[in-house]
Amino acid sequence: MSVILSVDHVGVRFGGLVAIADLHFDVREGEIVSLIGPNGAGKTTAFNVMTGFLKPSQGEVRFRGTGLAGLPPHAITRLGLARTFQRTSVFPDDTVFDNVMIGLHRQGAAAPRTRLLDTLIGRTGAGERRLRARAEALLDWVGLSGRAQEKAGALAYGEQRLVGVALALATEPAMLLLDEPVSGMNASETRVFVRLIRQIRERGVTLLLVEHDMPMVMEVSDRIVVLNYGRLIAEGPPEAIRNDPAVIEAYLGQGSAARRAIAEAQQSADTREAAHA
Amino acid sequence: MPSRFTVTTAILLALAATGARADTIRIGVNEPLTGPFAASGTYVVNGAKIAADEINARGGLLGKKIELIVEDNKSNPTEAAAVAEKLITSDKTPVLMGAWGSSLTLAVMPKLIDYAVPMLVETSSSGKITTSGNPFVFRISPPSALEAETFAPMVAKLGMKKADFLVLNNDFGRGAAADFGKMLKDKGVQVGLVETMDQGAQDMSAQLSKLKASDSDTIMITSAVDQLVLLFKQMAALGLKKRVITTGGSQNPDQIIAQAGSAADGTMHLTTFLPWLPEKTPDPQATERFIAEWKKRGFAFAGVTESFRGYDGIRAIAHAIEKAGSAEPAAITKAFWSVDFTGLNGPIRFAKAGPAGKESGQSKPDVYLIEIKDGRVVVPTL
Amino acid sequence: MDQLIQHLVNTLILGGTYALLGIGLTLIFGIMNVVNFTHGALYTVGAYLMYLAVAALGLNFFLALPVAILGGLVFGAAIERLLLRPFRGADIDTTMLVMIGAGIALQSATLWIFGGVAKAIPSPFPEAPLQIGPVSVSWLRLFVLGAALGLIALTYALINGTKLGLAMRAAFQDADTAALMGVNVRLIDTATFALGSSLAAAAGALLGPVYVVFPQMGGLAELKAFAIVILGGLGNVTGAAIGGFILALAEELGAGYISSGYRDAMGFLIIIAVLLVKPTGLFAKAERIG
Amino acid sequence: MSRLLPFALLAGLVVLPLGLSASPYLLNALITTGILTIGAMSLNLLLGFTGQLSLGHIAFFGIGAYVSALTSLGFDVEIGFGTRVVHEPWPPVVGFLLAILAAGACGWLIGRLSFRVRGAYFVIVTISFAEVVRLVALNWVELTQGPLALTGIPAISLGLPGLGTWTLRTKLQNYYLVLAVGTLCYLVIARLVASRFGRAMRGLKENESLALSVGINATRTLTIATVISAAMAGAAGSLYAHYLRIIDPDVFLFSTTVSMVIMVVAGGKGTLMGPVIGGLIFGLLPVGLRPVMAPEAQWIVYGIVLIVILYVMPRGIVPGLARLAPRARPARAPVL
Repeated sequence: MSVILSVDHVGVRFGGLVAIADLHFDVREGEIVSLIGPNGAGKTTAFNVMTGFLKPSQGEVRFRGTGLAGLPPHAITRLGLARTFQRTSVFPDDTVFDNVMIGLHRQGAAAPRTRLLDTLIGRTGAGERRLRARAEALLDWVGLSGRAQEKAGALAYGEQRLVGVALALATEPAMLLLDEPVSGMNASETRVFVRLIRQIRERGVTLLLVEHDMPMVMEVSDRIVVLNYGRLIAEGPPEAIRNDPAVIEAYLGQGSAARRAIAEAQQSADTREAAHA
Repeated sequence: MPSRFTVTTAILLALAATGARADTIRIGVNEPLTGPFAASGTYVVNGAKIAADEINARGGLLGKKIELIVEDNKSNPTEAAAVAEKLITSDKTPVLMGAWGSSLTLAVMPKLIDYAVPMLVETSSSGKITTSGNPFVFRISPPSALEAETFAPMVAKLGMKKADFLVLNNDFGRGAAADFGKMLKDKGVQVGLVETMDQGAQDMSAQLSKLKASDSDTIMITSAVDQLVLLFKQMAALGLKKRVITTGGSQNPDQIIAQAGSAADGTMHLTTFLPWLPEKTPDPQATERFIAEWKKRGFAFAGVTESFRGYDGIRAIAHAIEKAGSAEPAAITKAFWSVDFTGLNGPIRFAKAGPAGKESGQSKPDVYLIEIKDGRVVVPTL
Repeated sequence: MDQLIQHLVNTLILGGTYALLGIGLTLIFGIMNVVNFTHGALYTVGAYLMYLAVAALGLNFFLALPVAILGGLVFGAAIERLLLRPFRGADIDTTMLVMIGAGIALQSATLWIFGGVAKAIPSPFPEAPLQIGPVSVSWLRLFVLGAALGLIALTYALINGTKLGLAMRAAFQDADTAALMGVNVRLIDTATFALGSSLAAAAGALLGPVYVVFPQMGGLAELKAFAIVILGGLGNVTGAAIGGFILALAEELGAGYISSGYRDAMGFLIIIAVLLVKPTGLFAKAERIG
Repeated sequence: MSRLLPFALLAGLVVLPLGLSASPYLLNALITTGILTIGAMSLNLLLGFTGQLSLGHIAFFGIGAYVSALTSLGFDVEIGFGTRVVHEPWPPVVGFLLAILAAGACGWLIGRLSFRVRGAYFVIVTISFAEVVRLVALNWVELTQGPLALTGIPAISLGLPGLGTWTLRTKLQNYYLVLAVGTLCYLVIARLVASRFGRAMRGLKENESLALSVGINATRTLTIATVISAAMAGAAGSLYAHYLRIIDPDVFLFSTTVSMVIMVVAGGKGTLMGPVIGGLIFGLLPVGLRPVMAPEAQWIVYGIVLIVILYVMPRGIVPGLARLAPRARPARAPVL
């Protein structure tokens, strides 16, 4: 399979602080890849570089062969690379439905000039009706139809995440970056979400995740990339990562929460192996 | 606090005005009571009230008392136009006085034509006011050209060779620079720099440094009193010692003496009123009476150089109403042309000015050159 | 040449008070995220307090100065307590509008109380200037420059050398974290606003005797303070200090060699130019994103 | 119910002069209030719907006023290198259209220049722009007459060459002209806000990073919003110039922007009716206060009322009342 996203020796420095030293990896079309690492390892920074929110101090990110250097975020989205956000994933003062309508911005861009004119003279037109149908379909797909008329800011955390995903999907991406999509979700919500991730992939969308929930990462990923202190320390399929001494070392160096994460990961692998046996 | 007192009075008067009282003759007064010109506008209104009270004490006009409807134009031209509209249409005043600054007066002028109501202009000095063809305007303050003309004979006596200008960046200042500049050139005096300053500007040291470096012997300054105080202090600070002559009639020498102190020593000022030497004014008795009444009301003496305009303005209007024999706008407009009496700063009678057929009225007041010497106002002997 | 030297001396004198004005405004923005539209009104209040103390109470000039500054401190604390505290957590636009409302009310109140006639504050300094070669400087303005620099130094010492200053710096970095670490953020807000206000009042009290005192004097001062703060980068104290001198230089040279009519436009042209070249101000450090 | 409010208000404003014809003063107050309200509506497009506070909005208003006035008065200026630009007077309607174009063009310029910076910086850039424009109007005496004011500006006249013209001289005619332009602006804003473009503006206001990530071009969207907003303010400025028939650099006063901001915020930013209600209240408040209190006290009240409204109804009067009303619809639902 061909490479869709390549991160080519990217480095990011803030003043004297090195956030990412030298990050180098590829994502192939149709893959689900996870980017993991202890807190402060530079994962979100890496996302921000890939989506144009941050300029790298060195190196380059290429998406489907196009260099992304100097492109603003909205232009990168238009190339087919979408993302979600860790903390604020919705437009809080709008209804869930309008959130998705905002997300469909690019889909309504067919002929902007005449559209602005139509707007002013009051012709809503077929385009607008088509967008509304799209929005309804997307909400249905992520399971939020019942919430369509509620204010997005008033939804539970997990549901806001889903709105965020629906928004990103509304841009019809070829690849989707999910920033800690299941943090704050309970176990059953996470299970539903994992199913959603698989369905997204089935639609032909490549996925790259940043996530702390190890069992989920191990379950869903085809490949895992591990960052620590802004450096890539391991890369490979889940089984290999789980037993990689460098990875264990990195997480051991962290607090007890991180150790618990790695322990959970191993435990979940054990139970799954047990189930296979 | 005097200004507070007068404002309250103004409100009371305004309130009283809202109840229709046909037994009075109303005169609309459109002055800046807030904003940058608040101080001057308040002085003028206070002077106007003295005149009104005097007239009423003598039994009023045409058997009726006169009543001033005072409105604040907020030192803003738009507001001045709105106020004029209110005075004419809502308060039904047949004649107005106003509006202090030239920009304010110019803003009001179209309304006078719209409603065919005359206005007495008491302070504004822009030439445009009487040359734009508005037959409802009657002015008792001198435009700068007239001021320059009266000053012309003194130029040679002062021994001026080259003059720089420092003027307010508005019609008042620029108009003065143009008119005085022209007059000086005619008299063979060189005109050097023309520097401007904004109305609210407080630090003019940059302009003054430039003037200090020039080779002229005289600086002609046109601005209002507050800025003059600042200028004299800053000139002293810069060691700038040239002959200074101020123009424009808003100088208020007493306030300058009080606030600029010795920095103002030796400065010369063209004024239109001589309250310091009542015996030298055209109508010494009237001057003394006015000043006495002003002091009796508890106002600062410094205010008289502004307030006499309000006083003379209302007196001129009263003369016109009396001549008209009725309080109708058209009759008053016509009667203004036959007003003839001696005001505090010279004869008040209107000569035609501006395009033929729709001339405005312009009175020609006296202009005096005074000097501040050792903290006192003197008339220099030339 | 003489003219240029005189312009540079003027710059120095003017720049000191500009810096004082800018620092007060930038402190409040940096720590409280409030665009303080009462800054000009507090400058006016400082000048009127000085006038009251000297002319009405007959206080000694040098005694009156701290009285006016203290008055500014009290005014600032009161504004923060009465007007800003109820709006804690409101967005920056809301607090900005509250400050606009308060500024209008304060300025109109000074006009109402004192009337529109400008007041002069007598100073104990000799009228004759200090003459060094071709350059003259008034003694009063020299004192003002000295006092302004002294106050700036004092502010620096307060911020960098005291516990209160440490807490202020912590709140500046991150108010939430500072609160978690036991800093009384409410007290810091009051202290900051009071400090910023007292600096504005100090500028007014110092310049009152140099110029004249009138109710609208704060309007232009406020716009200039904004220019200075933008020049230096919002929230940057050192930047504001330097910005004050740059603005003074631009005004002096602009009025001296270009056109005096555009003197007051200089500040705004500089703002626009700076924002085009370096939007975060001339002295801003690189910001961290994400 | 609240759906009907705009219609009810419009109907009320249409018949209002019938009862007021005896009082030109009140009609005058309504006209100037109406013009300022159009300014407030245009400001709301930026402040309310994109969240960018333009405190130099008066610049667009003033530019509209000057362009319109100069177009209809003509001018003759030297622009350096011995070149003279002479312009013969054109009809005021052309001035009105040019005012819209010129103000829109300035909006584009400001948008391009300043949307690199947002928030407090944008606020101060816009203030600075307005101040520079004011100083130019004050100092370029040859063109603008500086502080002498441009006088004798003709009244707007409607009509086509050959078919005769109809000059709007009376207050009543001007009132309906302002009402018509105001209604048109209201409709344009209502349409805009409900459209794809409106959603993009809202998205940027609520969560800019997220908006960028769904492909919304922030600079383009904000610039277009500024252009439309500025063009409307320019239209209001043109109406102002031809109604008052005099303008001077004081049209650029900062306090007028503050008045417009107060109208928007008090009425309810980000709502369609907010600036209209706020405009009527704060435009007419001085008229109501004039007879009962001293001018300085009026301003004190103005400041205090602003603070109290912010405290009691932080989102403004319209959303505040909508919340009180039973079965209130979501405040932002586009009406009309």
